Amino acid sequence: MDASLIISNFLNPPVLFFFLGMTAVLVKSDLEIPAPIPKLFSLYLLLAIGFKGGVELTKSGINQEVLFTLLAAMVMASLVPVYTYFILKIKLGVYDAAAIAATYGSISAVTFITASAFLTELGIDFDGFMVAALALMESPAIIVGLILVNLFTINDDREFAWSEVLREAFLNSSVFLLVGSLIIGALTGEHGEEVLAPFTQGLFYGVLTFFLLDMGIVAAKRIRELQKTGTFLISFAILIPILNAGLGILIARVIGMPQGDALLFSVLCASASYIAVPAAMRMTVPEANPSLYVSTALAVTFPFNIIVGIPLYLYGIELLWS
Amino acid sequence: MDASLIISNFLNPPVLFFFLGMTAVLVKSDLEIPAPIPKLFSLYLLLAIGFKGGVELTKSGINQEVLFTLLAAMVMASLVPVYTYFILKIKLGVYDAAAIAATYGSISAVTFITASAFLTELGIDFDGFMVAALALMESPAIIVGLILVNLFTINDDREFAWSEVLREAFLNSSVFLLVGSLIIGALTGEHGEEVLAPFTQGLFYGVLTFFLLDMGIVAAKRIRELQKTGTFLISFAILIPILNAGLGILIARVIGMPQGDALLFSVLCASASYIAVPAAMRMTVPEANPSLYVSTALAVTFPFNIIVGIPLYLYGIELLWS
Amino acid sequence: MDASLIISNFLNPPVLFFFLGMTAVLVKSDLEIPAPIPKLFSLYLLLAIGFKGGVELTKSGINQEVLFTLLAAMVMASLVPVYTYFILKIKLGVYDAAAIAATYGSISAVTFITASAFLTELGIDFDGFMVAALALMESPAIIVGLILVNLFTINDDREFAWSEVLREAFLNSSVFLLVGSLIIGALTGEHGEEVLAPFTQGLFYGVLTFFLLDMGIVAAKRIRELQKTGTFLISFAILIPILNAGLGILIARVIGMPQGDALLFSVLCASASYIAVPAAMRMTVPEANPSLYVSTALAVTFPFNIIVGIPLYLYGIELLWS
Amino acid sequence: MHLAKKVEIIANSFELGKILECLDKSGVHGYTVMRNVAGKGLFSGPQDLDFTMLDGIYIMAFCMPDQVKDVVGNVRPLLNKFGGACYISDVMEVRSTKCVASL
Amino acid sequence: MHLAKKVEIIANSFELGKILECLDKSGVHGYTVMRNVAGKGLFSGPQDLDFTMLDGIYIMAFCMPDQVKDVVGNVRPLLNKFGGACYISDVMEVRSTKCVASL
Amino acid sequence: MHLAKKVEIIANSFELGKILECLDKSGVHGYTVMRNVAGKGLFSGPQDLDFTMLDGIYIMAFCMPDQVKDVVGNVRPLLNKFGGACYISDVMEVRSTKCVASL
Ligand SMILES: Nc1ncnc2c1ncn2[C@@H]1O[C@H](COP(=O)(O)O)[C@@H](O)[C@H]1O
Ligand SMILES: Nc1ncnc2c1ncn2[C@@H]1O[C@H](COP(=O)(O)O)[C@@H](O)[C@H]1O
Ligand SMILES: Nc1ncnc2c1ncn2[C@@H]1O[C@H](COP(=O)(O)O)[C@@H](O)[C@H]1O
Ligand code: NA
Ligand code: NA
Ligand code: NA
Repeated sequence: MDASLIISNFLNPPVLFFFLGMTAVLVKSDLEIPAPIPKLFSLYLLLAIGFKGGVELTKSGINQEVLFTLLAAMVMASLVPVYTYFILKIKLGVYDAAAIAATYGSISAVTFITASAFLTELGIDFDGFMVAALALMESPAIIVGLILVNLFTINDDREFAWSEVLREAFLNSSVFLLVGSLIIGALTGEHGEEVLAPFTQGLFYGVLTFFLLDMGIVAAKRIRELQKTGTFLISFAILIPILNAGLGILIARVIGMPQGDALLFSVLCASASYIAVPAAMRMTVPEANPSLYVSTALAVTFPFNIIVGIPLYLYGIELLWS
Repeated sequence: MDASLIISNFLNPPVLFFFLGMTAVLVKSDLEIPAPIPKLFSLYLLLAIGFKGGVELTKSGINQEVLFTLLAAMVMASLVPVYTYFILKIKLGVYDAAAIAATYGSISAVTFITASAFLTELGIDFDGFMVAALALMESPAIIVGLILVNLFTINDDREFAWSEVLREAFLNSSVFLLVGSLIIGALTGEHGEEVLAPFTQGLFYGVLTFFLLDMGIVAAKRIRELQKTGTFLISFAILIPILNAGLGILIARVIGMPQGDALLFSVLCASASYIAVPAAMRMTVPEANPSLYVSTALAVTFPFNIIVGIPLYLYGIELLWS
Repeated sequence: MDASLIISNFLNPPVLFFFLGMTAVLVKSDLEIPAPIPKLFSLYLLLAIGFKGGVELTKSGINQEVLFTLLAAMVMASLVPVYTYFILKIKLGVYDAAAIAATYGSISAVTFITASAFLTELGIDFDGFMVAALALMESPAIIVGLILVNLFTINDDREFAWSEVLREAFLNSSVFLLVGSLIIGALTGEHGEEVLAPFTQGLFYGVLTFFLLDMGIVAAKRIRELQKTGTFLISFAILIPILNAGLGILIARVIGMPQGDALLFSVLCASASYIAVPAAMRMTVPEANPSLYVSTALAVTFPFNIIVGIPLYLYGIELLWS
Repeated sequence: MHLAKKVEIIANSFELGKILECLDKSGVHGYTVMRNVAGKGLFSGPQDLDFTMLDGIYIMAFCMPDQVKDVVGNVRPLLNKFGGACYISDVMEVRSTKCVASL
Repeated sequence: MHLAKKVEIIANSFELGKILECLDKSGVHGYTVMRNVAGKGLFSGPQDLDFTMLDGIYIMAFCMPDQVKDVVGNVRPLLNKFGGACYISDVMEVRSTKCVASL
Repeated sequence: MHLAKKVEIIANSFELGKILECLDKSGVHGYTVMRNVAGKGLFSGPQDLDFTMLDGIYIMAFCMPDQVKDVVGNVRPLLNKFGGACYISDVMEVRSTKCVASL
């Protein structure tokens, strides 16, 4: 069962193109997707997934189920950085531990989107409001990470403006575009969905596939840096996602999410941010070593989730729900 | 009626994403659509609208109605810069007045395209040859503007080559691509339409939406500059479009255009150029202050037309035609 | 018959937009498709054609017909540079002759793709494994070209690493993406085709059209350089493709290819590389003058094949097959 | 032609706003910015964070020789905090006068 | 290594053709162009006209010291008319010889 | 502030890897790269090969005065083979100290 899910995931075009990208780097092909094309793809994916979520949200309305899910999302986003911080402190200093913890508390939208494409292919439904959970879980970890740094360092001259930090956390381009598209989707509803369908739905799978080709290249380029990272962090980058996903699945079971939503929620818990949080950390905790938090999230956790994690978590869910 | 049109316009994805873009700048989010992606979108839109217009032109053929419309377009494009010049001279010098007048005599293709998407959504037909009117109205204002400068300044050493000016006016990339696509559309007809449909039609609405997100960002960034512009120009930038649209509607009524065409024609009259004409003016009238003619056209007139103007002019047309 | 094919080819949107691009340069319009948009289009086209080929390959399986075709492809790719080298040596030095010979031994994917779109429009079938032939024919000419240089020069210090040359030949981005997409297409089969269809099939014709607009601009910019090239090379750039296509058609007839495949094969033989091979030659034979091998391939052979060659070869095939 | 100084700053794009403020404060009102530069410094790995959209920027400002001290004083703390590089050199300015309405 | 001069010109992209002509006329046949630079000058507002596709360009030409006078004489009128900046500095050239057929 | 040297190299992008290796070998570990520059040199035609994705690159490395000789020695053979240009000039470095964990 597990293996068949992994294989069926593996034989998806997006995952295969992700591999192709990694292979390109390994065999030293000069294949590259020049900037800003990957940016175009990621903006498109955020717009499309946000818009779709908003449309579905109008259909379902806001009920208890929605509120519970969003609450669970907030809780996990605030909790994960706290306990991962203490795990990381075993081997690392305050700055690095806090920055990595923030990275793993936050989420990766691409992993979420890949999981949603996987569900669509298997014919498993999921709710539109999960996109709201995605949006909600991106920012809190940044705040928690900074609080950790402030608590555990004697820092007389850490003089960053909180207003700037909050803006970076809640108004960075991905959160902003996602939430904005969600609201617009909710406002325009089915009519909007219809007129935008060839764009936001027709192309979705193709753009995701193309984008994962680039992500494969980017992730593989980071792999070399893992040598400096050490085994502790590499194990961390595989085991913590599994732990987080497990916790997410339990919570999902407790509040009675359907299987599709549970998978997306566990994937959110399991994924780590390699864009928004690193940017915020570089700005506010320049003492932390960026190659540690970027490389683990991008070169280990991201591929792990895309290839093994998503089908694995779904397997777990199928076991627990049946 | 008016209000309901405005609201129905406002709740369109393109207009909402335009707002989202403006909001991004206001709340200082770092959302941006990096160059050259907006250029890709605008080339696509010109190609698609030109091609569509050409195909329809083959279907309808060239008849009296077409000729009258194109004649009206030429007249308005030459007349508007003249009378706006004299209005502007009340407060401004010759150079600035001529440059702004040229800007308002010309057109904004994106405003036209947004209006056509609005009509499509309301189920109101319009003719393909309106795209020819669009193409025709871009250039004359540049020539008129330069004639005004030459008439009203004693300019012994204004030594620009007219050949260069004419090339800039008639062969700048947007006019060229629009007219070229129109001709190709006319040549390939329905067969061409069929093979290109998923590209030129399927994606049209989505690309327009995405592009207006960027236009919102660009327009909002310009708003700050309006402080230096003064109330005179800001009022100008709202009232003159209404006046021009009103004149356009009257002419449309006189020559008996159907409602859809009348809206597009009034929108052409009301809109101002923020690409081709500013480029030409900067080159040929470097004495004029670019921030005056770009900011009014882009930060006032463009948003006004997109949000209020289009439904307002349609309201006027519905009143007059019924 | 011939003329009607040429006209029907000429009235295709892709070919017309190619002309539009050339016209833009001739009339000095400032129309341009800024980098990296053309790169995006060409990556898309390679991905889409490779994927489609892979899917079809699974359907047809690998049989004798496939093997014969691929063998013929290999033979032509190795043979063409040899005999063109000796033709070129009549007027040129070793370095230039070898570099140009390599260019004409290799292929142009865009010409192939345009030919496949032409076949699709005429309703003529072709096999998916032709994409494999396309991939196979890109690299050998590079190797043959270098062998020629090594044979005919006394080169004590030509110290390029063969490993690097082989990587450039077989792992350059276009070969890599094409082969990778082919394999993925073969792995995911019809299921993958279905989910990617709106992206890889719906947009295909439109993107090709848009891309040929850019190719027209690029080719026309090169035309000026042809003055330095001389009549010998210009005649070469028209006659050799016809000769190569003729040979290709004969071979196709001998091994019994269907008409569609025969056209694609002859187009492969007739086309010349203006990307991969020039890059490899510049790196490994810096003594050769790049403007000779790039300009002939891009400004003469490419337009010739797109406009006249494709329908001409098809005409020949129709004559021979009937 | 007369003597001027060229200030070159390489930094991460998120500092752009702050650096331009510094220049302004120091009385340097002309500058040119190039985006999407990549690099390696004393502290950053190669193309570090390249994917995180924090691309490098290169700022070039030509100014009067006596403004250099102010610029350096204002920019140095920023570079100390976030990394980056700043170099000064001598140039000759070709003066131009432009006929713009806003003059 | 021997002495050479570096000419740096910042201007709007629509002047590119004319500036390159100037360089050619002055006997300077080597240059490098970077596109899409943004900036602020004495006369233009920040990122002025950024949307109008008239993006800034940066031209860099290394030349013989005795060509500088010609370049300046030819380029200055252009800058006076359309805006832009031009600076000259000293550099050492690392001579290279290339084995190209066209030599 | 103290004296440093600026090394500017213009070349084709496929040589980038080799040039960076040369810099590294010469002990120069800081550099900045700009891509997609176009140009014309002694040997290449205008925008030669522009379409073939072999776009120009501009490399800028600030280094110690005594490293220049090594850099030149290492880079020159590359330029001789593939074309390109290299220039050296004087700059003043604004020293910065950065608080990064990896220090
Ligand atoms: N010596 C140098 N020469 C050229 N560029 C440098 C140098 N040092 C640093 N840089 C640039 O400044 C950026 C940040 O440097 P750093 O803060 O030292 O990591 C690097 O990515 C380089 O682009
Ligand atoms: N002092 C300066 N330092 C650097 N760049 C400048 C300077 N002055 C002007 N520029 C550049 O030249 C362009 C045109 O300048 P201007 O004509 O003075 O508005 C500006 O957008 C800047 O990119
Ligand atoms: N004198 C020069 N000034 C500025 N850039 C140059 C110069 N010579 C060469 N280049 C640049 O170096 C590239 C390769 O030069 P080359 O190998 O001489 O053809 C050209 O495309 C230019 O971008
Ligand atoms: Na997480
Ligand atoms: Na108008
Ligand atoms: Na060939």
